[in-house]
Amino acid sequence: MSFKGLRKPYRSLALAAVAAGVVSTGCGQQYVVLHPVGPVGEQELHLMILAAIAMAVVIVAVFTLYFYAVARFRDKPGNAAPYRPEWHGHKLLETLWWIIPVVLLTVIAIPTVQVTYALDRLPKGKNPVVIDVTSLTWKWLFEYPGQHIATVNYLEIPTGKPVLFELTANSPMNTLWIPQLGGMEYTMPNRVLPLWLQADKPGMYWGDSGQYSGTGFEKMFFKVKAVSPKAFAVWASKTHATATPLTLASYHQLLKHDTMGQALYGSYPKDTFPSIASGFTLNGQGMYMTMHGPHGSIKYLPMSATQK
Amino acid sequence: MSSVPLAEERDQKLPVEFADEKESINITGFWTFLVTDVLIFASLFSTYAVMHKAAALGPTSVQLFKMGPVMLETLLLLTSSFTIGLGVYAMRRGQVRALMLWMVLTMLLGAGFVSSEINDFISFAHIGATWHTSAFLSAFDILVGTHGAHVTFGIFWALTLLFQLKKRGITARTARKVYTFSLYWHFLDIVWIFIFTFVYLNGKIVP
Amino acid sequence: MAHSETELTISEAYERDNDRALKFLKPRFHEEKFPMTQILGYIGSLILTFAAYFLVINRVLPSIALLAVILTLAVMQGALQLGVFMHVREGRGLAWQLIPLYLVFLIALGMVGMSVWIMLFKSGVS
Amino acid sequence: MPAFIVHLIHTLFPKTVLFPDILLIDLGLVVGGIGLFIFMTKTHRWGWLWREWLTTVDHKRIAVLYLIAAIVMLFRGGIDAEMIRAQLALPGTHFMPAIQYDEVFTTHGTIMIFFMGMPFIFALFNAVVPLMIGARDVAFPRINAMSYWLFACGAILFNISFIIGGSPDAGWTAYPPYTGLAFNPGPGENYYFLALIIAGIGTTMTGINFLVTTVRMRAPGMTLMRMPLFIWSAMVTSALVLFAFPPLTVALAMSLFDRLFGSSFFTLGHGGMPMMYVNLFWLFGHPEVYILVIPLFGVFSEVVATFSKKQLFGYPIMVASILAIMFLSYGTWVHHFFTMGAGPGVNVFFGLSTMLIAIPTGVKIFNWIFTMWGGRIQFTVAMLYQLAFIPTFVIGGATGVMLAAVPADYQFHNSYFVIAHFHNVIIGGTLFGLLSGLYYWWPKMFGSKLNEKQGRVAFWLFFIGFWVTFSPQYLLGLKGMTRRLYTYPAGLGWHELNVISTVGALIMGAGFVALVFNIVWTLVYGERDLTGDPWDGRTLEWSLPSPVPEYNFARVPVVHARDAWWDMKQKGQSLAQLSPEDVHDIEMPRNTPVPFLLGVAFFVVGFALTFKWWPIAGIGLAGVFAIIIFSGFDYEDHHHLKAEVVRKTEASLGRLQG
Ligand code: HEA
Ligand code: HEA
Ligand code: CUA
Ligand SMILES: [Cu+2]
Repeated sequence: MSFKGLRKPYRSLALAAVAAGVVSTGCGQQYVVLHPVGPVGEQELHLMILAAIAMAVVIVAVFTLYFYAVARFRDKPGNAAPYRPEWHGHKLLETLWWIIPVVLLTVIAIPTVQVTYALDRLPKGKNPVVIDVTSLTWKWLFEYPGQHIATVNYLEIPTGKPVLFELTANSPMNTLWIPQLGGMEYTMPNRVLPLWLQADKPGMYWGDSGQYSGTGFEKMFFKVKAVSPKAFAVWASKTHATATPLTLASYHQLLKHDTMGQALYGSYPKDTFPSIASGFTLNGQGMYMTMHGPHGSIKYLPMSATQK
Repeated sequence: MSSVPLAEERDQKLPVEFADEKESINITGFWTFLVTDVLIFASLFSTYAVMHKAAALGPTSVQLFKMGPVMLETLLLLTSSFTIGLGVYAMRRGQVRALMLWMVLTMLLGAGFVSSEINDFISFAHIGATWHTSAFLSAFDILVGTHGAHVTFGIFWALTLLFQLKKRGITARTARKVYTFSLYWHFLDIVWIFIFTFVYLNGKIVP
Repeated sequence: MAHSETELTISEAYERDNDRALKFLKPRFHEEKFPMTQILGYIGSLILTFAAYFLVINRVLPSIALLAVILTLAVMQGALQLGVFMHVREGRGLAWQLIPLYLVFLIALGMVGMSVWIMLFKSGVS
Repeated sequence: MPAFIVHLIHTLFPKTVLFPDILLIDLGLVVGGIGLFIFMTKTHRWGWLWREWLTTVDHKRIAVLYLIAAIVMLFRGGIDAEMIRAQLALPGTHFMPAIQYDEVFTTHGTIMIFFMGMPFIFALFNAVVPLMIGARDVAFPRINAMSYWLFACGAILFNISFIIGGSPDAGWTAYPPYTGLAFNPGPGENYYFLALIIAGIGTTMTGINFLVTTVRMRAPGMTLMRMPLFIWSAMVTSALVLFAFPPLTVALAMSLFDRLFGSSFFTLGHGGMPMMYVNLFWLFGHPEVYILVIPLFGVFSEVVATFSKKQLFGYPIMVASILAIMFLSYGTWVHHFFTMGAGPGVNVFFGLSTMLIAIPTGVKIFNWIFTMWGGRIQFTVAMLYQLAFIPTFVIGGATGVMLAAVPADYQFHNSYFVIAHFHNVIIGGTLFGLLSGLYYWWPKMFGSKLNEKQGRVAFWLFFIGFWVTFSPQYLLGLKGMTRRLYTYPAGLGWHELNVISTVGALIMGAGFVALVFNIVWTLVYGERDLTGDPWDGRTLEWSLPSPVPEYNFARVPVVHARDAWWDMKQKGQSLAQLSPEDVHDIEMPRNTPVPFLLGVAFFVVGFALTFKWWPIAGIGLAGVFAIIIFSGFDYEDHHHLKAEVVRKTEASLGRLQG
């Protein structure tokens, strides 16, 4: 077994991987995670790239040492490399490989902390569009408290504005994921979790649930249409005026364990989204209210409640 | 093979339960088991800590807990810990009868504890507070119930040990068994102290 | 090698031990003519328990401080049980149980504390 | 037909277990079972089976039992994997119904982790730990057998779900509330919880056993800093098991109670908190992945030193790093649910602690490389797996660190990027390590080397197959493909990569076939190794004849150096030359049916609870207690092997002077 024998598969594999990537996609646009269209996805992408570069450094370093060692110290007759069976330590080297990883990790760690905190805040001075999201088995219900409309498995959002998703579930857990806008967040029963995303370019994107929730789970894809704020307002008021309302009866229909296509509703009953849930406080910039309920729990009034 | 022991250690005797190498390994093993049990209870405590405000529509801790029986239970268990401690003391001096007596006393105190606890649970059930009612009660019941089940198991264990002691007297092996039982019992006492503090007393503090 | 009923001296037990570096695991045995330690231990345990009880019933402190105090008392009680009744420092050869015990207390504390911290959902866009 | 029989048939055989493929397997099982029965009866082997295997407490035999189970489970889990890949190869396929796909990925993950990885590791522990430390058995031989039978009972319980009643289908993580009765009324999840609880009890006992064994049973002179690294890894793994399994047991029990007894821990209503399950599960789950890899770090440390003909580089640091990994692995569990909104403080804390783990792991990687540096590397199959491990694991670890960068994980979570990451570390680390250990210690366990040529074929198939399968999955992750997806629409650009991945899985399947062929061929034609030390090994197990006699060491060795056996060989000493006076009576544990019966009783409890047959469950439980009480009264648990017998055995192996 020789050095070349060991290395060849790597070389061909690397080539195969690259080739596969290029050939299979035609347009790399399908690498949705690598082509974000909003600030959230962009920041996440930057971090990924940074981490990938740091990791590439690690991998190159390790592979160099590794291949060199394997090539040089084979047990073959006449190998001139030094043989030191009792060599068992080297202070400097050993300290070195505690230190180098620390340095590399610091490089990743600092922006990780910054971005994590940054993404936890809505950008200042921008009024978000609020969308109340309920995951159902196996469909998404989106309610627009500001526009008084609701949709199923379809999102329309304005560009250039943060969109605040308030997530809950009336079903097993799911995650709301629109890869081109940014990362995902869980929907959980008895909780309301926040997630903000933003699209800077108009276009058609897609979203999905990342958390398996049963046999119809793969039907939870939905389309996300980002349009200019004006067009969004037009669409919203048109929907409000023309689409059939979501009644309580039809809401209960939605609760059935089943899949369905898209739907638009001109209005929706108020109690279908928990107006108060213990858990999150979203009171940045005074837009959100928290109250202390009985037993010290935090009551959370989403913005929708204050707008009414 | 090994260096010379320190002078002051030289004359001391090992107690009977450590006399045999193999049996003493069993004692290390039992400590290790207790370590896992600590974490079982730690997991239950975590659950309780997280859920104890999730009373849903059921009663809260302040409404539910009665300190009278709890103090009685605490007293019983602390005393039983004392009696089994004396039992081990007697065992190390080779007094079988005294050991068995202390063990019987320990079992009785334990039985008193368990019956008082069962009584509590029944009275909770009467006002509709079962573990179906809320996450809080589920967490409470499983924490206290797991402890109670441990105590019950301990009582039966002690019973089997009594038979063995009667038949074989104090040997390296029976002594090791009694010793591990005592470890188990004291351990349950410690767990109870934390239940007492973290569940019952704390349940009275937090409004 | 039958199960010997004879008692070994500590030095003999030590002969089988070969980790002299682990001095802190060296067992300590403690013998008495009268079970005084046990009795004092019992009294101590009662005092600790009732102290906690009366502190809470009379609400001598604000909630958080009170909780901290009674938890401290509980920890003291645990240490007392371990030291007095469970002979935690005894063993043959080395008292190996000490290491897992230290570890497990650390982990248990971390488990409870962190779980509470995680499940508080202490965040959000705030 | 009486109504209850009809009802029984409907419960045991609902529609979901009547797919044609399952019926085919049923048929195969029945035919095979009858065949086996006839064979055993014809050749009068039942008594042999009972005496030599079912009641054994010998760690070397238990190792073989674990090994058989692990390889069978690798097969089962592998077939599941092939089915997953078949279903995913093309968009919009319905190779199997959705419900069956959900069951298949669930059983794949669960079996690979709990019923393949862990028993395989325990097989290695049982096979060599006592030999390496110069002991005659583990600390608690009877408990060791109990561990095995509880594990076996859990494994069987889990596997029969496939043909009776329906498999679990909530993923290997089984998050509520999907596991609740409201969404999952069948018996599948009951099977999952009960099987894992029972097997988990067995695993915990194994942890206790090996911790105490490594701590208390070492040969004189083997101080902590003279223990082989495999022993260190066994010790640390056992500690991890002890600390990790309790939260799992609690989480599983609470989910089970929600289903069986109507409690409200994780339910939708009554204030239930599903996320607490997630918290407890990963409190276990993250240490678990290190349980799955640390033993193999130990294997690699032995293998690399042996086949580089050189001392391990940086031994003290290797020890320090393994301890550091143990500590750190308890503080990272939230990285599996960064996206559950625990807040930036929590996320940052756990993100950083996760990254920290990379440091001690990296130290080990460098030390392995520098062990080869200045050595003479022999490319045996065991060493090939080690050589494949380093680059594979480094890449898997590096992608792990990318996942630990919190906001990046918002995008990666639950995507195929994660799938690729963990197969990268779990196959590159765990599976390759297990196979390396298998090839390395096989001669010690069975007395002959596995054929190296065939081994090489299997190796290359596994290695190449692995990269073909899983490198496309990183790209799929970047294309937004989420895990546990039954099927996907065309047009997202996913399907070419999926086809490649499926081809890779077939190559790995071929690798498995080659491996099994290799084993069977060696068992039939293998050449007996008479030296007991075919690799010119360094640690004490190689000082013994292969296979090892029942009592292991006729005379307990005294250790003077780190690589004890190597040291002895350098000094021209040998354990092979005993003088008859050195041999004394040996106390050995006696065989007992207790562990096996305990397993059976637990099986009855588990099966009955799955279908809520309370009276039968009660009987089983009574059986469990009866057996425990009985063994408490049993003082006849050992016997004395006479010195004469030992002398005779040693003489027949040519190891006795005079
Ligand atoms: C054997 C099993 C194993 C091992 C060893 C690891 C090791 C690591 N894992 Fe992995 N992981 C899994 C098995 C494993 N994992 C599984 C099964 C899952 C998914 C479970 C599920 O959801 O079903 C998972 C998921 C998982 C996630 C969650 C992803 C998600 O669901 O969103 C994360 C996130 O942080 C993560 C991180 C890591 C890290 C940082 C390491 C580190 O320990 C890696 C350390 C190693 C190295 C980094 C390489 C060597 C180091 C050097 C050469 C030194 C220099 C390096 C640097 C400077 C970085 N893993
Ligand atoms: C030790 C752990 C381990 C191992 C070794 C493997 C091995 C493999 N896994 Fe594993 N996998 C997991 C642990 C593991 N997996 C876990 C924990 C999950 C998560 C589950 C969940 O989401 O809950 C998962 C999920 C998972 C998925 C994602 C499913 C989904 O989310 O929908 C996929 C998809 O490709 C996959 C593929 C494979 C393949 C191809 C192999 C191959 O290595 C298998 C190789 C094959 C064999 C070893 C033997 C096969 C033998 C034959 C087939 C006989 C010969 C026949 C032919 C040649 C046809 N696995
Ligand atoms: Cu085309 Cu990117
Ligand atoms: Cu992890």
